[in-house]
Amino acid sequence: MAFDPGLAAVDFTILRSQAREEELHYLDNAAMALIPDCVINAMVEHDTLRRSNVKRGSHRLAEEATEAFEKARAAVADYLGVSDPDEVVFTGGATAGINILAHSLGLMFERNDEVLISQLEHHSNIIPWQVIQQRQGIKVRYLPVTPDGRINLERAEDMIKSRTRIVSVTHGSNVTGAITDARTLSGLVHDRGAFLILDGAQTAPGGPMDLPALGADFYVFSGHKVYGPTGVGILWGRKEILKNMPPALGGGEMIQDVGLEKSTFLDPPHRFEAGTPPVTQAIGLAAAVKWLAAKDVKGMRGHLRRLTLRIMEGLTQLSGGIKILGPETGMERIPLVSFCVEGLHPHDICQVMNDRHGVALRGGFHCAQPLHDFLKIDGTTRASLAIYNNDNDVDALLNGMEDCMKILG
Amino acid sequence: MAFDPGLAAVDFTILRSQAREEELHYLDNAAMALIPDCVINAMVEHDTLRRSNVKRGSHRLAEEATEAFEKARAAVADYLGVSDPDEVVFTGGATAGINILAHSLGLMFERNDEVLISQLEHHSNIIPWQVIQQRQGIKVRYLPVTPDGRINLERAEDMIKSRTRIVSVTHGSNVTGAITDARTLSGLVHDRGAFLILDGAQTAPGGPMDLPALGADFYVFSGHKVYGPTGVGILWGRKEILKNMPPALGGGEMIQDVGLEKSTFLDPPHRFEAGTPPVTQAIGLAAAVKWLAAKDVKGMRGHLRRLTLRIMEGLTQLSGGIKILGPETGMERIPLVSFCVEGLHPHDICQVMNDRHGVALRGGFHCAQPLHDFLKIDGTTRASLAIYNNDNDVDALLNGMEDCMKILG
Amino acid sequence: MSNDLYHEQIIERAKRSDNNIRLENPDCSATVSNPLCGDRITVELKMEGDVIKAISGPVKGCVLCKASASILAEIAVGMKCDELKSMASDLGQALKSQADNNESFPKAYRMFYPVKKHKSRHSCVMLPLEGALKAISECKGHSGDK
Amino acid sequence: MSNDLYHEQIIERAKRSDNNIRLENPDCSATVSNPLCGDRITVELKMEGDVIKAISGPVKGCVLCKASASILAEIAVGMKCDELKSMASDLGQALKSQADNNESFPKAYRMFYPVKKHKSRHSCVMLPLEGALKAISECKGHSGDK
Ligand SMILES: Cc1ncc(COP(=O)(O)O)c(C=O)c1O
Ligand SMILES: Cc1ncc(COP(=O)(O)O)c(C=O)c1O
Repeated sequence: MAFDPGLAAVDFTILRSQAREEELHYLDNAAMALIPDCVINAMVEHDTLRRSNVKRGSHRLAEEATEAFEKARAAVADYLGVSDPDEVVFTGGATAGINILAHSLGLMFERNDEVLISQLEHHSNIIPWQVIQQRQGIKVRYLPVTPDGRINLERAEDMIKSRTRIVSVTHGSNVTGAITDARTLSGLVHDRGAFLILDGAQTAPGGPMDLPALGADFYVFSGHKVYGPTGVGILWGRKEILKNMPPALGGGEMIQDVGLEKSTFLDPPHRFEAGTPPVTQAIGLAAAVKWLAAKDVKGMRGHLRRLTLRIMEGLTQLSGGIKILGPETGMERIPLVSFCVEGLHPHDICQVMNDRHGVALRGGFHCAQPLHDFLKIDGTTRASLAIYNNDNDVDALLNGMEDCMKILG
Repeated sequence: MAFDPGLAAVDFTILRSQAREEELHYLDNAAMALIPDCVINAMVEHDTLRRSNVKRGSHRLAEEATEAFEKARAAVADYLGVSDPDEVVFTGGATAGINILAHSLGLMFERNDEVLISQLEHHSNIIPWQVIQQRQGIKVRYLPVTPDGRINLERAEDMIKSRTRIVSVTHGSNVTGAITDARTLSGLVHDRGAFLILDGAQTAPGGPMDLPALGADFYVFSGHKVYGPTGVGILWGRKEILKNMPPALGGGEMIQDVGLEKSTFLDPPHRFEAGTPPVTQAIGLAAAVKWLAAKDVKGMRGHLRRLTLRIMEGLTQLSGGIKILGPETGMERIPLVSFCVEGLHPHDICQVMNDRHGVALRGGFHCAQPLHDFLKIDGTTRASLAIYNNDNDVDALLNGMEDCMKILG
Repeated sequence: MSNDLYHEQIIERAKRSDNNIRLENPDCSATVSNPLCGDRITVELKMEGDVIKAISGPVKGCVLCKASASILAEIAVGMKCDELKSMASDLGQALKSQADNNESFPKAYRMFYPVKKHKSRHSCVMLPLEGALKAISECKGHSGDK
Repeated sequence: MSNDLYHEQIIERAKRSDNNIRLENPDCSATVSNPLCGDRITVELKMEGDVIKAISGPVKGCVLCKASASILAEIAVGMKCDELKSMASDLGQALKSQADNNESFPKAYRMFYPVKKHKSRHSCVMLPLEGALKAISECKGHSGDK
């Protein structure tokens, strides 16, 4: 039986006809996915029944809240295919996760150490390293990008040097849709004794995974892109490494002993969770990944592959010169398509698509300016898919684009 | 007419009898306040109607979400009595706010610069500075505490030196309840050309304020202590200072231009909001402060003062040697009371009070170990009040403590 | 139809604009950009004392930005710096105002009334004016008079 | 009543414990603490080969910790290191297990069955055993045999 996106759509108030007056073809999922009712309900339930601070159980609410919070950690570990929940750190989002890594690992760097990232990184995987570069005189270098928008792994072998401490790259590009071959890369990285960080913001929504099999040392993602709440994210790291990593952010609930001169810290994950964590949101995130894992994930993947292909083929057939970024039709990609239309500004396209066709797209640099500079383009328009999207949404996109090019062209 | 805490209590599902089977006297508000239904509803409404990423309006949902988010910023500015919403930065919490300050201001420090904090700080206002100290060779010094648990401001005059760049102290102590005379301190700090940071985690719940009148340069607090959601907090800073402060955390939505070598950043507040902010939680926080501001705040303050006094007097009258920390009866304090009982462990008190009396307290160091070291005590038990607490709760506390001392003593 | 953000008048105006004419030896120029959109516009001016004599420059931007630049190119010539400044400020105010009619808009810019509701697009309309003001301030900086 | 976390047997046991007797010239000792609670306990041991001959040390802790220390002081004497180790591991397992009876608890520790439900308090019960094991490992470290 074919995968039925309607079976997911019914879980979202916003997608049921009563919720909004006008039609909504939400194709901005790579920026933020919609959130299903059961995730909202899990948070409401927590806030109304077990609201309390965590990590210390001095009364019943606190104990229940702590238990719910730690269960959420275990649920995320499950989703990632990781056996030890203590490798799962709750953060404010993918960006917060990378910043924690940059600042913490930064404390272990020496002058002239190198961090290797790529030209297709999201700003969240560029700026934190530039901050450390400026502060400590390390060097940030960039793996080049292939013409079809993949990180050029053939260059990795000679760009990872003995001074390279960290290789930090996107696992799936939010612009080109390309997926990085983490297994191959992790081999090269570990041969040189460096650590591999994967930015999983765009791959985490793909369903339950076997993270250890990727060979990475760290993986970060955001709750709001996996049908979870805003305000929460995950930093996963290998226990042996986390154990030897000093914390860069300090506060309550992460200390062993605080002296006036010097303090000692708890073991991971608590060492990296300074202050009151996003308790309710962690519980929401757990509800989201459990919800997703219970769907027909294999069916979803096939469905999204098919819709992605329809978009790519449909756009190619429109007259007027649309250029699609990223891997060619048929190559593996995450379910998003970014494109340029000769002579049209992405914001104009988005506006007309919204106003006249109820299609929600995103236009601009998608927080990946170096990639756009490299490709010498001024911005792109992006359609990104999620579990509830259907052929109707693709029709609206393709018909809308035809109209759009007529009006603006 | 007297203030009626029942008029606040009805706003909380958890406090209405049906919600939990057993009695609940929630006196752990300094750790986390309960959350009223209208705040939960505001977040549910946002998530079901306007869920989208913010700061770029390429479609209707994104535009509506951005508007709601910026309105939330304005509501918080209103609550703080600040005229320019751009001085309000959304963070993950008070701890995140102080870390942002320590790391950002840290980039401007020179070796041997000094940061002055106090011995009654919460760990969240100690560890971040120790991290910078270790990394950059600055010096963290501690204002002493008076026997009645106040920061000894008489020592401030000679402890603030020409090398002092930052004075960062709690505005209201989460252990002793003492309130810091910010006006006086800010005069001394500014005379020396330093900046004053106030940790407002415990004072923000007191109702709408006139922040500029305090004379501080920065103020941080957490959403979950002002009846708002977890996962969000506020960093307020004076515009002129924020404008000249480099960001320490990087990511999307905070950049002007990203180059491979170097990047430039947006103006505040965006410069300090790297990555997708806690959108829904910001909207919840705004709903919370609006809810609180609409209450009879003056009445609430008087009511909480009276209950605090009843607790102090009631505990003093119990035989068995209870020692109350902090300013004497009648002196100004935030509505919380921490105490030691000779020979009894705080966790035992909390457990018995919970199991036998339905009273939720907190016991331990309250993330303020240096203070406890200074006072030479092994931990305290704390009762902390909020708008919905009433004489019943105080009776339960006092009767319970009598029982507790009988059983454990 | 004129309550649509992208109504015909604006789209036509944007299409008609030719934004690639460059001035020879401009007295001053400035480039401004909007990092959120990727709009980037260079404004070149020829001045005679306090009066704008010619204005041009390349615009890389959205329909709103192009239409706004096209209007500016048409009306700026002959304006005094102060007039331009106060017109820009009026337009900024009008975009932010709560009024539900277009009367507070400078006449030439009334077609932008529907942009009011779309805060994130205000900067697209304002960018050409900001560029012109920045160019003028460079001009004054160079000639030394304040 | 014995499903209460703080039932009479535990409270009485904690009250009865005298935790301030110090050993003279212990063979080894270790101090462990629980930062979340502020519990801190020093365990001093006298050993004869692999067998515990005497055990004592100051306990600053909650009722659970004190009661647990008092039981340990009573049963540890005469135990081999490995026996102590496996008893600690059994107790740890029993606290974590899903079973709804106390049979998996080491006999002497069955009174702690109600602690099972309170994860945050497990460490209070375990702390004295951890202190003893740490002391033993110091002992071995010093004497050189593994
Ligand atoms: C590839 C990639 N990395 C990182 C991020 C940052 O995620 P967040 O803004 O939730 O921190 C995003 C989201 O925009 C992304 O697409
Ligand atoms: C005085 C004080 N400062 C800072 C904090 C830290 O707040 P949060 O844990 O929400 O970041 C707290 C809360 O425990 C506090 O009481």
